[in-house]
Amino acid sequence: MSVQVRQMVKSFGTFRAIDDLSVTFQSGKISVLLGASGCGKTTTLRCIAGLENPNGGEIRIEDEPVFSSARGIDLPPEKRRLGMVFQSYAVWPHLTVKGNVGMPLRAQKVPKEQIERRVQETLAVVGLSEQADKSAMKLSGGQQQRVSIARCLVGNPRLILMDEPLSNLDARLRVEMRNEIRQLQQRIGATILFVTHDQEEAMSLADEIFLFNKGKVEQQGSPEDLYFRPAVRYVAEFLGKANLFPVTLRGEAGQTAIYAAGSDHLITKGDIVRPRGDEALCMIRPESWQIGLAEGDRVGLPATVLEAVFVGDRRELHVDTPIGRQIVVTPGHQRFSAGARISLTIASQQIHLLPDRL
Amino acid sequence: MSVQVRQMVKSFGTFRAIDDLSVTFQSGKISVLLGASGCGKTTTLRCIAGLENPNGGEIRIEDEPVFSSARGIDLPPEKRRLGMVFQSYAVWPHLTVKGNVGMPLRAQKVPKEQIERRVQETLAVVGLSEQADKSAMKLSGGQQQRVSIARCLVGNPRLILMDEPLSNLDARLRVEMRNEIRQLQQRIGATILFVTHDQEEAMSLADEIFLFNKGKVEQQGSPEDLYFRPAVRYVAEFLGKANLFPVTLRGEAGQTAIYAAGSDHLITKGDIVRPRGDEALCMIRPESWQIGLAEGDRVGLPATVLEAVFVGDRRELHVDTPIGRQIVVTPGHQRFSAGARISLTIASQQIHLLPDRL
Amino acid sequence: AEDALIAAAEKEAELAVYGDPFVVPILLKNFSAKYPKIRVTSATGDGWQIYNRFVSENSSGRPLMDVMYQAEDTVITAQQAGFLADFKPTESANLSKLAIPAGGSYVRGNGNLILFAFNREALGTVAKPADWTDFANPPADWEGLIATTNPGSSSATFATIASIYQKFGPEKGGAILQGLRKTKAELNPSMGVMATKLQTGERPLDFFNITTAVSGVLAKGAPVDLLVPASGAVAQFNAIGINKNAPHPNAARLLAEFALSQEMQTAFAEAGVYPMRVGIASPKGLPDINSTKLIELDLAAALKQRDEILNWWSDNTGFKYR
Amino acid sequence: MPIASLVIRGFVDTEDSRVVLTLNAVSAVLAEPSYWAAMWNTVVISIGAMLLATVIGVILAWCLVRTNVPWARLLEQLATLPIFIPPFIGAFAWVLIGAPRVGLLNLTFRGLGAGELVDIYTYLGIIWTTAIYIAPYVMMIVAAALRNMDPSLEEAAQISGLNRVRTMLLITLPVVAPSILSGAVLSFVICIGLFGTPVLLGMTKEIYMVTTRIYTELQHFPPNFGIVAVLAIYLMVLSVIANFLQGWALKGRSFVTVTGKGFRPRIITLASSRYLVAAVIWLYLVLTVIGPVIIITAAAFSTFTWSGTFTWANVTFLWTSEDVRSTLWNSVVITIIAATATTVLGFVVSWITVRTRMAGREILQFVVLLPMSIPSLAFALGVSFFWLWMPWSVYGTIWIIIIGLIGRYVSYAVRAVTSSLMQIHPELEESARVSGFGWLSTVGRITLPLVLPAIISSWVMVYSIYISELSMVLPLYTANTRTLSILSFDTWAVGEFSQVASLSLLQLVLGAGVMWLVTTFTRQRHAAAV
Ligand SMILES: Nc1ncnc2c1ncn2[C@@H]1O[C@H](COP(=O)(O)OP(=O)(O)OP(=O)(O)O)[C@@H](O)[C@H]1O
Ligand SMILES: Nc1ncnc2c1ncn2[C@@H]1O[C@H](COP(=O)(O)OP(=O)(O)OP(=O)(O)O)[C@@H](O)[C@H]1O
Ligand SMILES: [Mg+2]
Ligand SMILES: [Mg+2]
Repeated sequence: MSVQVRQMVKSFGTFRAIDDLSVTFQSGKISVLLGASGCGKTTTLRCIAGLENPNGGEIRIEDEPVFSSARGIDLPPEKRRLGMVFQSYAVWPHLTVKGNVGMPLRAQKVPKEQIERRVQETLAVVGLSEQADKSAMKLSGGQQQRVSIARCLVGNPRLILMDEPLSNLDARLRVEMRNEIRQLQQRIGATILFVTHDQEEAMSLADEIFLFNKGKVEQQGSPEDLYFRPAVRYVAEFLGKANLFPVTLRGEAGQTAIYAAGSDHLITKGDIVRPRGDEALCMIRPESWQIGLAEGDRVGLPATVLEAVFVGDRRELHVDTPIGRQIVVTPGHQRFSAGARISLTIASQQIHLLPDRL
Repeated sequence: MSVQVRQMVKSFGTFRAIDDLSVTFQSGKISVLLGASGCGKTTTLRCIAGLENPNGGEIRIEDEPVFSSARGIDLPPEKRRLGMVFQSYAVWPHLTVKGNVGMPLRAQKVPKEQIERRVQETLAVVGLSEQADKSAMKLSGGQQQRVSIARCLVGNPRLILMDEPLSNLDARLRVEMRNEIRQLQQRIGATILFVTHDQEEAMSLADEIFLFNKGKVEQQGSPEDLYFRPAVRYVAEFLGKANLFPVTLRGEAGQTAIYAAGSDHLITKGDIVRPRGDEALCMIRPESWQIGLAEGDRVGLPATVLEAVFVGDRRELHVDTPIGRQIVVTPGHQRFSAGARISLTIASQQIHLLPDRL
Repeated sequence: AEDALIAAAEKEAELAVYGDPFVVPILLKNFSAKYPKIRVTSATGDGWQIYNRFVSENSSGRPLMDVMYQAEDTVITAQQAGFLADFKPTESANLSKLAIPAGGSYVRGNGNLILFAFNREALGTVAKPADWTDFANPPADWEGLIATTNPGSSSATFATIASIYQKFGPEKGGAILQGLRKTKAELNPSMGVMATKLQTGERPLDFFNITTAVSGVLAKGAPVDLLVPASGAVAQFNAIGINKNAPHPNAARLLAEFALSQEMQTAFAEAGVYPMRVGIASPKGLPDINSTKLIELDLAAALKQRDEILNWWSDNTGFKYR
Repeated sequence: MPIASLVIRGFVDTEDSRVVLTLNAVSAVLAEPSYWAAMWNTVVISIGAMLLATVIGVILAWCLVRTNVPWARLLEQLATLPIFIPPFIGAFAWVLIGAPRVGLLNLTFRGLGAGELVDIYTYLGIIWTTAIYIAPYVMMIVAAALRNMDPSLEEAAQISGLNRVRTMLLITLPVVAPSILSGAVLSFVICIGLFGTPVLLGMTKEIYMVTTRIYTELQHFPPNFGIVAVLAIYLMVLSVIANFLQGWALKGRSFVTVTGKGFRPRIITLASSRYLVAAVIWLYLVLTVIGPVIIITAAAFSTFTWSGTFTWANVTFLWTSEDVRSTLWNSVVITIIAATATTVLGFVVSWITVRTRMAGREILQFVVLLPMSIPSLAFALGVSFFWLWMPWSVYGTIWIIIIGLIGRYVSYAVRAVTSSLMQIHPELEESARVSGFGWLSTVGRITLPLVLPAIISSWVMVYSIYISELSMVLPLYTANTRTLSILSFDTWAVGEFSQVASLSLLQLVLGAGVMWLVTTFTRQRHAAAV
């Protein structure tokens, strides 16, 4: 069930929430939609589901047009045969947990006993077996969210749209659910469009990531592509943490030396993929910096630790260097105190150069 | 504004959502409440805010009892003078963004012009200046959540309760908001109770973490305390990722050797804080494993890579070892393919032993 | 009226009248025009309902009504219950003999005639009744055409049924009533409703109707005819009684006198009700009351037999009166 | 509030004490089969009318609020009109349409050679006439609830594969079930207490209902107040049972649909079928609203009904007659004061019962709900007894009428508002409390605006009842406090149907005008807020 969107436009009043969007989500893959708050992710899903009427363009599901402004096609949502998890859960308040989850099966006229069995199975998957007969409104936020996921999965839809489905779950449950979704996707070969703000989730789940910006796709690609080879500054900054600074390139291909712009600080030297021109924007991921041995060592970039934030498995150092502030990530068990002086080095393969300097 | 909870009980029907909870949240600190979905975090906040009537116990804010079943005290919410961000946002659908945010000031009878100014300031902080006059209903999920945060902050309350306030924001915005909250807290010395499922958020924000389990606090302490020195298995497993396996301790203090239980695999040797007895549960954080040089090296634990999941700045390896499955985290730029054979070593300081074996 | 009475009445400055919805508004309009200093309030409606209201006010020790002006049977009942002050009009000489009942402490203020009414267009070639007794053997094509009302609630109906009872006796009169049952006559909630159905032709033949209810449509040219039954029409009267505990006794008396005055009685005649003063002609378009054959009715006696008559009516028509 | 409840209880007590005094009235009623027949008729007709009205009301509300039927606003306002036609006038219009022999429909059918197909003087006729009169109430209540429903609930259903009809049946309707039930119980209760229609349509074929019996009982002499009270208690028991059943059906379920996660209003798009739906609605409106209104208009302009000659006389009398002027003024004053007070009181009572844990709130609700189905005639009698024995001179002023109306009808407002209030997620109020508002300002700033649609419809609803309320005013009015409805009743009693028709038109215009004013005003305010 591939999903093709062509030149889709969706305006609210004068505001263009989706601005001439053309994108293809591949069949049998998990596509993750990432982007800043308000960039149009939910609106995109809603247009695909048929809940929102685009102002123009075309949407095809498995090559069959479900919406086309030119041809006047607009299939109603129930005919598009997909599953969806809503950002607001949209759990039906008048039904029990079981009643909520069983509804898609009732819509398909599945026999009673089978419904019962499949509902129980699905509830077990999301860990709500015990709440099956509770009224849906008496659940905690995370429990409601799981009801909404179970409801989406129970009918084994071939195309699944999920709008921040795990946002209210704790880390452990989230990992479990993530695995469930992965497995399900592999078992039934479903196509999944997944909106999330959790980058770890995005990275670990996605076959392909679509990074949205102002109603358009800024870049799409595999997680590693986007993480290590962002095409523009926006992507580099949005996805993970990035140290970005302008550099000047010297020397010939194969032995390029990278200097911080306007200074003679040699960052590194090596065989580097060069963009056109001698000026570039250099991106170094925080975890790529190697912390040199000691103070006074002249090999690397001298740096002073300003702040060291513990985030569990990692420690984030904010350091001051001659080329500006940098973020460095080290394993959580390495301790640093503010004011410590260190030196930073970087392997040339771990440098990514962006063409623009903006 | 310290918050003291004493022997609080809250039941829904026969179900005890809060079970004899006694805890003190310190004045001027950020206390993060962590815990599995449905463990009673929201209920705790609601009791403190006066929105839920505990069945028994006492709650004091800055030593003044606001609730006491023994003394029959129950201050209404508006007299408790606190700010709150609701898990469901609780944005008022009939008002504009400005109207929503200005409401607490109107409650305080702040003069009109001042309201206007402070609302604008707060909206700027959460990045919603442009949406000020929009109807709250027309915002995206993340925008609504920011309205709810702005509404909580605008009145500069001394005690702030936040229930997953950043769950629908993108990573970048989340970091920004996190910093804003930190700054605000330092500027006005507010006490913040913060519920989150995002462990990075919890770690980086918390002065103290309270890990809830089934309506009780399982363990409390600084982020590093909880991460490196969990008191029980539940905490170790809940917070971050942990490799846990039973071990047998041999040798005298100062030179303890740790063997995987029921085998003669030496894990490590060194000066280790021993619990009572010779049996213990060993916890090793995934990022603490050192990946040994090469295949065939007899120094460490031999391991085969089963799966390598890329999560941006890290790569999570699931490896098979003679002592069972282990998770190993390496920087994202190190590549491993499934089937690769590696060896694992661990420094003795990075081992934490838990007394129980369950 | 005497100046002293007027002065006393104007001093009281207020007055409450309960009574008939047709005549009381006309009376009050004229009275207020003449005595603007006296504020008159009124409550009008079905006779017994208004009467019941008056009784409960009186028995709660808060009498509000000064003058009662409605169907005679209710006024007689009030008198017999001892609620009425004795009222002898000063101008009794100028009143017709019908106006002052024997031994009454009240006066009849106006009259109405009860006679046959039918819609000639809707009835077409169907035979019209000529006398009450025609109903004893009704033609087959009357079925579904006749409408009647309930003597339990309507004073005019009670007066008519009582007249039949007294004139024809239980046997012969009963046969008349049984005719209603045979023709599947319909029981209507009020004479007004009956008049409306008469005019639309839905029920084109009324067992009887009252002049006040039909004079309006007659005046507008509806194809409705009135007919005096051969054995006589029934005269029904609205009577004026003054509350013994009237809060405004002088104003009450002034109003009662005014109702019988030349100018008011003339106004009544113009409005379609029969005046009670000699020398004033019956309303235009209606039979002259003095030359019309009337059935003699002893209302006081009938009231004593009220339950008996109502049951008789019920048994013969098959309608329940309660 | 406690004062009001005391007052209301006072009314009930006065009647109760009568019952105690004359226990044999109970046995008289129990022993008499015709009372049982009346009871049976009441139950049958009320349930029939309730079902019909609920079906019509719900379908109308759904089509007009949740779909893109063309001209939904206009249709909705038109569909509300029947409640502004006083029941006895509406019933009479239906007599003109559906009576045997002369009814328009029968004339038409006979012209077509089909014989006489309809007879309005039957159970079905009464049910139909009553149902189309009360259907707008159901529609208003349900429409308010639908407006407050988060559309994502419906969207989720469509995604789950339910088509529109099943979405409506399985999701939308159950979610607004409290409102539908509320509407149904309300129509049942209105129906058992209704008296104009059964008197006009039922009496002729001797289909007596309990209200008809009460009415005739009060017209008789000597009146048997004992029997009246017992009959009133019958109806009270019926309404208590209905309310009890409703509470039982809703027990333990939650119907929150307005959550703090703001929702985006969205309507269901019907393709070409929207015109079909619109056509069906138009047909219904022609039958129930436009037809009767035309009949009444024709009647108003005729010298007499079906005379074929027309005149302005019946219409000009509307502004020349002093009677019309003074009663109109009374009506407007009484109606507006009473409707406003009723709505306010109704809101307060529902808020207390839905949102607070105040002790005795169940009793409060019970007391308020009790008078719901006592026929106005009996209730007004209770009111007059009560105030006659009270030292304050309220009796004879407009205040007694207003008090009577409020006491009798406040439960209607409670009903309309409660079901809407149940939809509002408590966190929306709680967040205001945390923001520093006391409960009063919270209600004012948050709750009220959120349930505004329900408040408005409840106001319009009681307004419509009050402007044409007859039987309540009948025992309580005096010449100074005579209302338009009394005037038309008196006019009617003397057979001037044409004038009655023009008076009804006036009431209709008044009602429709006020409704239009209210809705445009609030829509503007709403637009300003958005
Ligand atoms: N009104 C209620 N009636 C019945 N049970 C309730 C009610 N509110 C909460 N609960 C139950 O109490 C427990 C605690 O709920 P709470 O909302 O405090 O959880 P939480 O820790 O905030 O979870 P989450 O992280 O999923 O939001 C849950 O199991 C929930 O089902
Ligand atoms: N019904 C509407 N009327 C007006 N504006 C709207 C409406 N729905 C969405 N918008 C605007 O369109 C933009 C995109 O909204 P959308 O919900 O798609 O964002 P999103 O990417 O899902 O954001 P988030 O991550 O915060 O959920 C937002 O700026 C929002 O304010
Ligand atoms: Mg969104
Ligand atoms: Mg929660």
